[in-house]
Amino acid sequence: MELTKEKLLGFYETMMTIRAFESKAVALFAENKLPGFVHLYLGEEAVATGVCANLGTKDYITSTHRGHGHLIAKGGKVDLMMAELFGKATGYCKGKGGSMHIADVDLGILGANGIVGAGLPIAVGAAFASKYRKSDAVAVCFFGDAASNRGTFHESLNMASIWNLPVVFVCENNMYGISLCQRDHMNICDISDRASSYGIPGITVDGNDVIAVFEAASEAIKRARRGDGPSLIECKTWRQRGHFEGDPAIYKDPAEQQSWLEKDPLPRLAKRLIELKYATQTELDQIQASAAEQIEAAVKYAESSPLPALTDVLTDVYAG
Amino acid sequence: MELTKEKLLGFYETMMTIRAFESKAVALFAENKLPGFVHLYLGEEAVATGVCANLGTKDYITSTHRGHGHLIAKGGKVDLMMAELFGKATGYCKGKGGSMHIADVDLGILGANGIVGAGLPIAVGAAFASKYRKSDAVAVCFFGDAASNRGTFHESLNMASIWNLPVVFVCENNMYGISLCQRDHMNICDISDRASSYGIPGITVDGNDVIAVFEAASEAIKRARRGDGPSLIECKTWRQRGHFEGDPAIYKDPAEQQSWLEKDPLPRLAKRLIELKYATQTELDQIQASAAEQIEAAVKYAESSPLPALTDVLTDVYAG
Amino acid sequence: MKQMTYAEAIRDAMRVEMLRDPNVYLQGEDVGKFGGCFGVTAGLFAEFGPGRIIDTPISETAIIGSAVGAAAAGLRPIAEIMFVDFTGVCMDELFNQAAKMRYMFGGKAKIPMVLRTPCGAGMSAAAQHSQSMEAWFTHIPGVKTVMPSTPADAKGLLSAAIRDDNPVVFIEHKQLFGLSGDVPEGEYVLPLGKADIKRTGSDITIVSWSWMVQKALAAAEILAKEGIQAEVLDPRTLVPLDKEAILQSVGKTNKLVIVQEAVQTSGFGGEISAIVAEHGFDLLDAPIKRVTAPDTPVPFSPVLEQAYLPSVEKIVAAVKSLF
Amino acid sequence: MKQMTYAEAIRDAMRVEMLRDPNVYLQGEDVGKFGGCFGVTAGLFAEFGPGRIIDTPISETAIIGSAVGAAAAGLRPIAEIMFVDFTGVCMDELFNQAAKMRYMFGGKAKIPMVLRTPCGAGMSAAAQHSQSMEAWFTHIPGVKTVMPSTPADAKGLLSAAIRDDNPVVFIEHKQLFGLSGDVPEGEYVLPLGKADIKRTGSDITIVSWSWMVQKALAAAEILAKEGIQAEVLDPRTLVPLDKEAILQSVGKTNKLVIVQEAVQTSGFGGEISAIVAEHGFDLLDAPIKRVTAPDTPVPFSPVLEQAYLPSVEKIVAAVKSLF
Ligand SMILES: Cc1ncc(C[n+]2csc(CCOP(=O)(O)OP(=O)(O)O)c2C)c(N)n1
Ligand SMILES: Cc1ncc(C[n+]2csc(CCOP(=O)(O)OP(=O)(O)O)c2C)c(N)n1
Ligand SMILES: [Mg+2]
Ligand SMILES: [Mg+2]
Repeated sequence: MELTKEKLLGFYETMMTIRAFESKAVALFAENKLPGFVHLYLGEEAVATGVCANLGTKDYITSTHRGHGHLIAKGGKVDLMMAELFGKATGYCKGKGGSMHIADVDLGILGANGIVGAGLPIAVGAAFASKYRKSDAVAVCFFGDAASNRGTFHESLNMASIWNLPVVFVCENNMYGISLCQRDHMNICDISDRASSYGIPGITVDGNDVIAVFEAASEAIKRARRGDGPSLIECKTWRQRGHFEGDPAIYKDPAEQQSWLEKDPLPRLAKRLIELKYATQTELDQIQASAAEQIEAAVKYAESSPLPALTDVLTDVYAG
Repeated sequence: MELTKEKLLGFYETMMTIRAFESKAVALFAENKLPGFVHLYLGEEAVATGVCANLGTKDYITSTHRGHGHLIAKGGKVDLMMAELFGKATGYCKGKGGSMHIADVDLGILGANGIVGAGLPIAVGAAFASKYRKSDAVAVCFFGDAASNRGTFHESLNMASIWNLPVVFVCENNMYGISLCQRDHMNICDISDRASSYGIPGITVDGNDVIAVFEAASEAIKRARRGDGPSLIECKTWRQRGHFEGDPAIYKDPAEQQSWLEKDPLPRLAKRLIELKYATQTELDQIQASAAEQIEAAVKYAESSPLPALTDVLTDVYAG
Repeated sequence: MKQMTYAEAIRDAMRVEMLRDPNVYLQGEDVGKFGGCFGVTAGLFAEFGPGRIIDTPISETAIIGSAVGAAAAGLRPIAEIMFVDFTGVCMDELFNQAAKMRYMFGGKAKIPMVLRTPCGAGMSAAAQHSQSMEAWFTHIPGVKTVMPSTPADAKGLLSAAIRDDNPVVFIEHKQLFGLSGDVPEGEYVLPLGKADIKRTGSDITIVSWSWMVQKALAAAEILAKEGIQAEVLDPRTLVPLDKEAILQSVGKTNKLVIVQEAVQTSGFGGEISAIVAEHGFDLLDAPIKRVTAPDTPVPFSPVLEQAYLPSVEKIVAAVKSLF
Repeated sequence: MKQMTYAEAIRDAMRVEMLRDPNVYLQGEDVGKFGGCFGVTAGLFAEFGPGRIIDTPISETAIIGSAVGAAAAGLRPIAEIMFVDFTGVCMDELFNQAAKMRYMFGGKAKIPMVLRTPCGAGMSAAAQHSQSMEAWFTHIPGVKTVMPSTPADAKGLLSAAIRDDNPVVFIEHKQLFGLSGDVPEGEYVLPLGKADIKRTGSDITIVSWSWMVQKALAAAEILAKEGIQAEVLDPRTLVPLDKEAILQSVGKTNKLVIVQEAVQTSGFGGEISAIVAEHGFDLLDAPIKRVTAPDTPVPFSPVLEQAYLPSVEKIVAAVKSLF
């Protein structure tokens, strides 16, 4: 797939939308407007964006507790998301799920997930369904560096491999679980090395470079689509905020944080766009402004939406 | 450690004891004398023997559903084992555990286990205890090829690696789960390759060659003892019987079975002993006869032992 | 009608439903050519092939987790766990994922899957291969729990479970696999949530399920000879539970004994007792008795295992203690 | 005596027991420098260092499995699971290994370990971070289950749990972490299996545990104003359960309401009801009522979560319905 001007500008727009959504969430949380836990994707926008740019509506993703970016990149609607963060009846989950459980099955989004590593076998199942139906749909599974230490990682990659399923495992290595850094939770540098345990390809890319992510994902997804089986992609990236809002992240070295802020994926793409003369600064500013506007509208939608009715507690437990 | 005559003859004796125990179990099961499930170690004797020859009483092992060989090699008493298989009050577990749950904590045997893959984290814990106490005791964990697909494998090897624990993971690759052969349950040939996911050494040896097993285990156990951390040893071997007694194992190719019977570890060691002039055939026959005698005595002990009292059902649930 | 064993009835339900709906498939350990650890799936591999009867690695987490994903994506998986005792390995996938996705997603997902698994003691399989764990499953909103006691119920309820749009835990009993009975041929679907009176009686209600129904029926025969007419009520599905049927029976007999194979504390029998103690208190003439296993792991030795299990004699004695 | 919060009391128990016994250590996710997700372990890392306060990878199976192995080998691990909702991941290690080893091995093993974990709703943490799962643990023979409702109980019972030679599931409540109260300093051990009457009364017995004790006490105040004297009985440990204390209280009041935060079906409240319906039937003047969460996952939105939770009002209403 060629990296056309449209495509790259599209990346920028998506990343900016995520950035705007998450920045707004920081503010709203600080104002005590968002109940519960909120895990933000700030700094990791290039991963979801670069990967999901290869996917259509029929393709599946499974997400994590840090799911806003994945949802937006896969086409999720920011107003329904924001309303869900507010716990409103108009939210994606009618206020029943909150940030950690947003899904849009029609868009192939099989849900954020509050259980670390739980998305992996679910993605395997979605990929199985696709192969079973002889569809060329692909499943992409996002998960963190720390999640890769869970048993589900092992069982899922093995099962996907022996059944040659169309699934791409995308490890977002932001080098931390909550407070534990990678070198304290595993004894290897590149998580992509774990692919060899299952006889599948593994690759590590710069997760703050949306183009690198896009290209690696493009290859893996094409491979999956044509029936050649699963792969593992590790994207090295950085979460700029605490683990959840409210976490001051004192376990991180300020110098390291600083050096990663300098690798922020958004200015990096902006620079590239300007170098390629695909956009002027003014145009980029416009993209940013329109993203911010969209998010403001989403907040307005959320704030003006009704709360769920108390009787809603009892519905949606069983189908049929 | 030098492979003296005594040592090699000791291997032969242990292997012969296991062989005699298991062969007797075949007969007893056929006579309907053994209740429940019985999984036999026939054909795999070299693994437990070669590994446990490096261990002392203070060292730990965790075993599997196919545990008789491990127990005998680690010093377990065949009369108490046999009585347990019979469900007698004098058995290792007072008749409460049966074949799948025999343990001898005083000998460092932390139990056979009916849950595939459950022994791995338990061995990690025993190794942790050893390191915590600054003891040089080592934990050895036996598990099967199919068990290596369980999440516990992944979590345990990772944890052992980051904590640099004195544990040796011994995969008994007999190329089958129950009916599923290795190429259908994983996409790699050598399970030892999985060690690289954890940054620890992995090695594959001929599991029907007790000397090769002994040497590989010796190195790994020394390494663990001196504080250099865990390793993974894969022993390629073959179970000569069905998965459990009663399983005709029709999923196995008779030619493959035949070729492996020709690699039987016992005649192989016998040949070596004779070549090295460490023993005559007569002496070896004597070892065999005395093993058989020991097992006959164990059966007599078991058969003449009392059944548990019905009130025993209620005891031993809680300590203290 | 045809004579079938319980195992055959289960196989027949899977076969009929797989012929009817191409989205139904079966996965589990050794369910393929091997035919399952208890022979339940024998022949299905030959008929449906490796695309629909799928041998899995020993990876219970991925077996259930992938079934959840496939169900969310529109298939109707039947996932077999070789012994119910192994569900501890995949509990997260069942209770945090399958059970809750619909609710968490605001009603916008459907997880039509069946977790089939055998339970129960009686074959000296010891503590990790003999348990009865239905109480756990019934404590998970979003999951249905089915425990048939006869071949016909097994077929009709498994068909219903496969057609149900929710995760259903379908618990078979190892001691029943060989039990024969009349089973309707072809499509046969029983409703989930409807109890069955396996024996009518006027003097006392015995509620029990799965293997224990057979024991309760044997006890009822003995009791009848002594002039006590016991009604044996089999809820068949624990969730949804046919509370009305239980209350109606107790309304008639004014006495209740509950027989459960599981260990006593926090077993499902306690739930039934609590329902009656709350909603049928005025119907009761006597304390509610439970006959259960003691609060111990399942012992190996056959003599101990027999002492452990609720028996016909213990049921008879419990009933008689109320007269 | 010293004023401490519930969280501080838990920390103090660990501290005192770790000073007393070098075999005690703590492992869990982010329990080290980070001080735990709820700050419960803050400061322990500084005091005891990385050898005894151990940060684990996200590997619940290995966290509990390794604790089992270490306990079998003679240590006394405290293993923290960050939310009780994650115990589905390590259930096999708890129920098939820790709980059964002693019995399966004929009494020849000891597994002295504590699984510490917070439960409960009330902070909009949604369906996978808000559950009350004690019923599952109480259905596992070989495991003890402790659920303190006050800072002093938390300290005394955790100390007892650490000294106990069996696996103990010690369930803390997120809503109680900030609750203050008098707590004895230094070594302080309460017996496991001894209920505490948190309020005496003559008209009705309310049995509840953990956070719900606080709600029951608030309800009792309101009821007292209306002339109903409620006795609030806190079993504190669900296994072993102080059945005698419950029966004795019901013998005095002749009425019983059980308040549990967990979903209703197969909750531990059903067990208590069943015990009383069997052994205290003649003591009862009225149906046994349960006030529980409905059979649904825990909803996210604060309004829904409040509707979901048992409340003071619901308790008051349930009690009044019996008069
Ligand atoms: C099974 C499980 N264990 C622990 C947690 C608590 N928890 C939530 S997120 C998290 C860290 C996850 O780290 P990683 O997978 O690297 O993802 P990141 O947060 O860095 O995106 C932890 C420990 C959980 N939700 N589920
Ligand atoms: C968690 C779990 N899943 C499934 C089983 C049933 N089971 C017992 S042994 C076995 C095969 C084990 O294969 P492997 O690990 O290779 O050991 P082997 O029997 O070949 O020695 C299976 C599937 C079990 N006991 N535990
Ligand atoms: Mg991370
Ligand atoms: Mg094998």
